[in-house]
Amino acid sequence: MAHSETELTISEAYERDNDRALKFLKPRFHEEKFPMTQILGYIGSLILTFAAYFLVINRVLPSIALLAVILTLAVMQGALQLGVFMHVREGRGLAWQLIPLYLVFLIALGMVGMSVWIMLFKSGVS
Amino acid sequence: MSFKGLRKPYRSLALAAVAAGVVSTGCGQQYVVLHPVGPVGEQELHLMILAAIAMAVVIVAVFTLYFYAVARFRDKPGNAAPYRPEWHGHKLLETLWWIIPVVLLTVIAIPTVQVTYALDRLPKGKNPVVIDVTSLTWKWLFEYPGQHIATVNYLEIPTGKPVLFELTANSPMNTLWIPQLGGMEYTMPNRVLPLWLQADKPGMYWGDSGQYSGTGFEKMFFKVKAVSPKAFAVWASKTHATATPLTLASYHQLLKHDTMGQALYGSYPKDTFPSIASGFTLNGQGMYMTMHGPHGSIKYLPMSATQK
Amino acid sequence: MSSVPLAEERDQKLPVEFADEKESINITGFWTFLVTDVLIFASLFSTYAVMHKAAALGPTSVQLFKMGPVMLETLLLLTSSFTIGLGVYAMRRGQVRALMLWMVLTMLLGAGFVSSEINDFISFAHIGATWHTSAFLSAFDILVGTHGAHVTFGIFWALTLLFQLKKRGITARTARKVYTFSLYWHFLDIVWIFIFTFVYLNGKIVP
Amino acid sequence: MPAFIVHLIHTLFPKTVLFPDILLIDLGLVVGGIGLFIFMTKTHRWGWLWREWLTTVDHKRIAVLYLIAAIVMLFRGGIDAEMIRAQLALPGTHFMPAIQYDEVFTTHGTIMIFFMGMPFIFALFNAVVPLMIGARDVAFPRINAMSYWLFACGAILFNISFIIGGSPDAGWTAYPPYTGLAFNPGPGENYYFLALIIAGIGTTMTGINFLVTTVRMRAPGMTLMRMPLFIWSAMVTSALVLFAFPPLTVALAMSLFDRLFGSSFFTLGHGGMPMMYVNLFWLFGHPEVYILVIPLFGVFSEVVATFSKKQLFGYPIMVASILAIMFLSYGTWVHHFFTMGAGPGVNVFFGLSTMLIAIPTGVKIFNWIFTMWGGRIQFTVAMLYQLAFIPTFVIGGATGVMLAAVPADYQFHNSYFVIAHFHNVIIGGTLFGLLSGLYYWWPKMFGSKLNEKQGRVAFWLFFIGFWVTFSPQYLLGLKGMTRRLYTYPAGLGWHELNVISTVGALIMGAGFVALVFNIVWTLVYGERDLTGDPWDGRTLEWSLPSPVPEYNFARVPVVHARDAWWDMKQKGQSLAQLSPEDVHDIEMPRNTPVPFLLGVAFFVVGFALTFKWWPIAGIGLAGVFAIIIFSGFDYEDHHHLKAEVVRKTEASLGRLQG
Ligand code: HEA
Ligand code: HEA
Ligand code: CUA
Ligand SMILES: [Cu+2]
Repeated sequence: MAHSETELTISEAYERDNDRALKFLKPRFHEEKFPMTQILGYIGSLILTFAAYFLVINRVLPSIALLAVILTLAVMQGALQLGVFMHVREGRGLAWQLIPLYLVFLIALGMVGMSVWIMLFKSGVS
Repeated sequence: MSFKGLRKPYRSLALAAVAAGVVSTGCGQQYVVLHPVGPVGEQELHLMILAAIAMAVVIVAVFTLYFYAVARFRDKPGNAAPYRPEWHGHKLLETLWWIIPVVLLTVIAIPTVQVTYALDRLPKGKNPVVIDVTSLTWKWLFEYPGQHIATVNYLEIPTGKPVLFELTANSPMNTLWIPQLGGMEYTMPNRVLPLWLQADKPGMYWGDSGQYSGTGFEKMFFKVKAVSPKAFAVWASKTHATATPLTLASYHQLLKHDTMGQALYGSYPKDTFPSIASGFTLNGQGMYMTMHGPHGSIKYLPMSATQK
Repeated sequence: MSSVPLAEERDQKLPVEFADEKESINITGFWTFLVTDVLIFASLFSTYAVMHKAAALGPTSVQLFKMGPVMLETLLLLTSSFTIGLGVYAMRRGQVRALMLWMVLTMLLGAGFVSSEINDFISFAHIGATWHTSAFLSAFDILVGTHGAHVTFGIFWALTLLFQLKKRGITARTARKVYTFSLYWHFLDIVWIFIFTFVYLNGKIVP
Repeated sequence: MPAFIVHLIHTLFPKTVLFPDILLIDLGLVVGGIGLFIFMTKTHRWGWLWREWLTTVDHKRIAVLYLIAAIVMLFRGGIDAEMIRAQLALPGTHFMPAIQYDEVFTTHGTIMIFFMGMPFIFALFNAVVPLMIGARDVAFPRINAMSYWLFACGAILFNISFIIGGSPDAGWTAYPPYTGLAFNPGPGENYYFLALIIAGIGTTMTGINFLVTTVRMRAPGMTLMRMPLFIWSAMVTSALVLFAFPPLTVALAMSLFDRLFGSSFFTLGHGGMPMMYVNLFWLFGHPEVYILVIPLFGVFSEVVATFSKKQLFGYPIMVASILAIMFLSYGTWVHHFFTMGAGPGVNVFFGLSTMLIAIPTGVKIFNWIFTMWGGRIQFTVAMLYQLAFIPTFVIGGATGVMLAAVPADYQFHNSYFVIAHFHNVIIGGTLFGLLSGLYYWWPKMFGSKLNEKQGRVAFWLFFIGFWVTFSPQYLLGLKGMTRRLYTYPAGLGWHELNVISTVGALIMGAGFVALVFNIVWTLVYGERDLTGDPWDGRTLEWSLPSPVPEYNFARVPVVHARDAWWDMKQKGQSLAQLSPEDVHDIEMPRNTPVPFLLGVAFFVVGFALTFKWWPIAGIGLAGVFAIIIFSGFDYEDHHHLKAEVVRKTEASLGRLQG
């Protein structure tokens, strides 16, 4: 079995897959004649970034709300990069990377949030 | 290999363990954790016993099933027990062993929550004796801000009164542990953590550090003498009057990496304990003050600061 | 062995980097590696979150951060993410030269980012703000520095890929390598966005 | 003598490595090393060693390498344990100096966890995971070899600290600020951090490798719910490794930077926060203890089904519980520092989440018991370890739940109660599981069964020794004995129990001797097993001849049921009868020196950084990068095994028709 340079059809790739139950891992491919998605993605990423910047510089909201808003913008930006540029839903057979990714985002969030919570020493005889 | 062969070591082991426990101690008083002399240790003990009983239930249940299965389903010629190689599930049973542990754990969990919160508060209406504890390599410095005295590796406390330890370290981390009074708490540099304990019976107890902190660590045992409040006041004022003061120079002597015996000091320099540290808020019953410092950090003024 | 695929999937082609089964396994492997890297950064973020007020006697975030260079760096990195995205697009259509061009552009933008960042660090050092100064600066330096080191590594990686592309053109194997590189690069972009938000912008919010 | 040589000798051989026992060991090493060298040269084995072992990428050989390392490390860690017990047997003894005691318990814990437990687990993974899923190798054979050599380099680095420069002495948890330069100026802690970082990188790569292997390389038809439980456990363990090691690496690196480069993460001054280290360490540490036990849950699931001659009971629930354990294990880490004053809210949250873990674990215990229920239990040694595991682990788990009751832990923390708890789960779960797996799969790895009679002797010594050693320690905990204590005063009532414990440790030591004897005896006199399926097994690895040929499966099997091989046997099918047309060329990974050299380069970096020899560290680092770049340009990493060769091999094993 040499490294074939030929392109496989998806159905052939599917033939090797045997976990039909995991429908949500089914890959999605997306082809275009012109890289419109990429360009829109780029513009979107710039907008998200500068929006966050101007919100902070002009201090439009109280601190906590502001932090929440810019973090939301950052999350949106991350999702955009993953979806547009990283083709996160693509794969051969099944897009297995999705499961570790969902998990790791959960764990990362828990890690940062809980660490802050733990290290606040929010207690005492109060 | 037979059932008896498997079970015997257990039986003899259990016997050996019990025998060892009885023979070795003479007086079980040496099981310090099981003989608390104050409310903190008592509450902790009650929880332990509760948990131990729940766990005993688990262990008995599992062992019964286990020994029965091992005894009955041996692969020996002529075993009449049913052989069902394809039996691979049973809805009811499987649900059962999700549910039973949940019930048992709830039984432990509820008092766990209650006691955890309860121990985080000083009992109402009782003025505690405050002791500022600094762990050093490898010794304990105890400062009594209310009595203006200090000791090394020796504690004297009044009975029937909560004692509030304010813990910090000028060394690697340690924990302050006086098993008969109750559980331990870490001492950490740059932090002040609270711990309250109480002795209800006068007597001689011992304390120790639970957290390894270097080669002299095993020398951090200290004696704890609980006496009546009156006797305590007498001891404090006598010490204040007669013992040599702890000077800054002698404090720096203490910072050396070394071990030492007990010592008493008639007074001590104020700056040897962080009067303000970020971290804990101990403002129950208005006895403790918190302030918000720069950068939103919490400044904590221990009671000693307000008393002066 | 497996059931019949859905009708609409049947005619689609797999892109070149997935064409070979073994190479596609490498891509799954690389995603898995990124997962560990996410947690490396999550640990660094946790540390920063906990320590960012521990400025001791050193400068605080409000005093230290200058938004000008940071915005420049952000712009450079976002653009480089775009260019490598176009590179992969070109690769999938089999255009080697375009791919190499986009990669060179990406590397240059990355180099611009790194040099601006090094410049920042030097200017901090000049006012005595090194990671010895305080826990806050230690946490800041290691977070931003780890990201910067990743970017630097990425630039050299891209360089080795250019040689391989030149020699071998786009094959299942080189395509897979370029694809994993692009994943890496976009991932660094995401991390930077969080540094930008959580460190720099947040450093301006919190008094 | 030039001054720098004097200085060098003082750095490399300070007083702490000049204790008589260490000098004796030095002597033994030198003599043994010279002997080995002469032997290898006389018998012309260097080439063989290089070609067959140092450059191999075959998962079955890497398994053997891991196994050897793990057993050697069990010996080293065990000797440490015996030294601990010798020192603690009586009050006020000075069997060894305090500094050496501190080093010994540190190396004992670290070695047992990182350099015995983990490699032993990876040995089992490498030995059987590809065989069980019907694959020809792991997903990334070359990375697999790299993982091994990085681990080996970390292990060697850690172990030479004993004879060069001085061992780490801050416990296996290495809490700052005690690890800081102010309290710990020697090279010991550098060794610790560097060795664990390097080995940790290797471990992380193993995690990636086995996750992708189990996800992507399964034989056709082996759906998720048809995977053997050992494969599930390998998958979940790999995921745990991926998610757990990054925080450790970060925590270690920051401590290292504090020591080497003057940063201020966990220092006394400059606003350092030692507790953040503790937080990160246990973020890793708690998942780690499940990394150490989940694979063995997998082993036990295979062993119990095989030797009860019965399907595993409640397979779907077993899977669900293993996943539940994985999730929950990320949310419990604070139970290792309830007494650090994070507040009642935090403590209660983590106390309850810890208790929750008992539920899925218990489900597994019951399912194992009910697998035996209605079966026919064969008391092989592998099964004996499984039978010993259940009660031992349940008691250890139960004491764990007692620790999780927060206020109770205020009293238990850092006492011998904790020591007893975790040896109870770690020996009852991990060590017994490893030995069970060793006896179970040994015929697959080496082609002959380990002698059962001798195995039984070793088993009983281990089992009885275990209880004699560790049950007194619960009582010691209740008597207030704290851990990591060099020596203790008489009069607290501790010493009788300590004597019993020490006797137990000697019994376990005898068990280890019996185990090694068993292995050596079998290697020399063992009877070759020709069936390939000595236990009448259920999973695919037993369909192959033992030892397994290089390419594993001449024809990749198609799976139709959960216990694939059992199913085939029931249907009268067999993989042993291949028709020649079924055999095609096979693509195999090519041997390569890259992983070995990478290990060497990392070793140079690690050793040089330990002593802050910057230029040498720089050279090592350059070597690392050079090797990585080189392997990027290397496209010749596989070769084709001709169908003819495969046919010949299969025919010689009597598995080819015609
Ligand atoms: C293989 C390793 C392993 C395993 C599996 C476990 C399993 C568990 N551990 Fe253990 N633990 C360690 C290794 C391990 N531990 C180590 C090494 C340390 C010390 C580290 C150090 O400080 O050096 C430690 C320390 C430790 C502590 C900290 C103590 C302290 O320092 O103060 C705690 C506290 O909660 C704890 C709890 C638990 C619990 C609740 C489980 C549970 O997962 C157990 C679950 C199992 C059961 C409960 C039994 C079976 C269940 C049933 C039969 C069902 C019915 C049960 C109930 C209803 C309860 N462990
Ligand atoms: C997988 C993990 C593992 C394993 C298998 C063991 C195995 C053993 N451990 Fe382990 N132990 C730990 C992990 C483990 N330990 C950890 C993590 C710590 C915490 C460290 C810290 O605090 O930082 C610890 C701490 C620890 C202590 C506490 C030290 C202290 O706090 O001061 C003690 C004390 O009794 C102890 C004893 C033993 C014994 C007797 C064994 C026995 O099972 C060993 C059995 C012996 C052998 C397997 C081989 C021996 C071979 C020979 C001796 C050759 C023959 C010679 C003769 C017969 C004399 N261990
Ligand atoms: Cu005597 Cu209790
Ligand atoms: Cu734990």
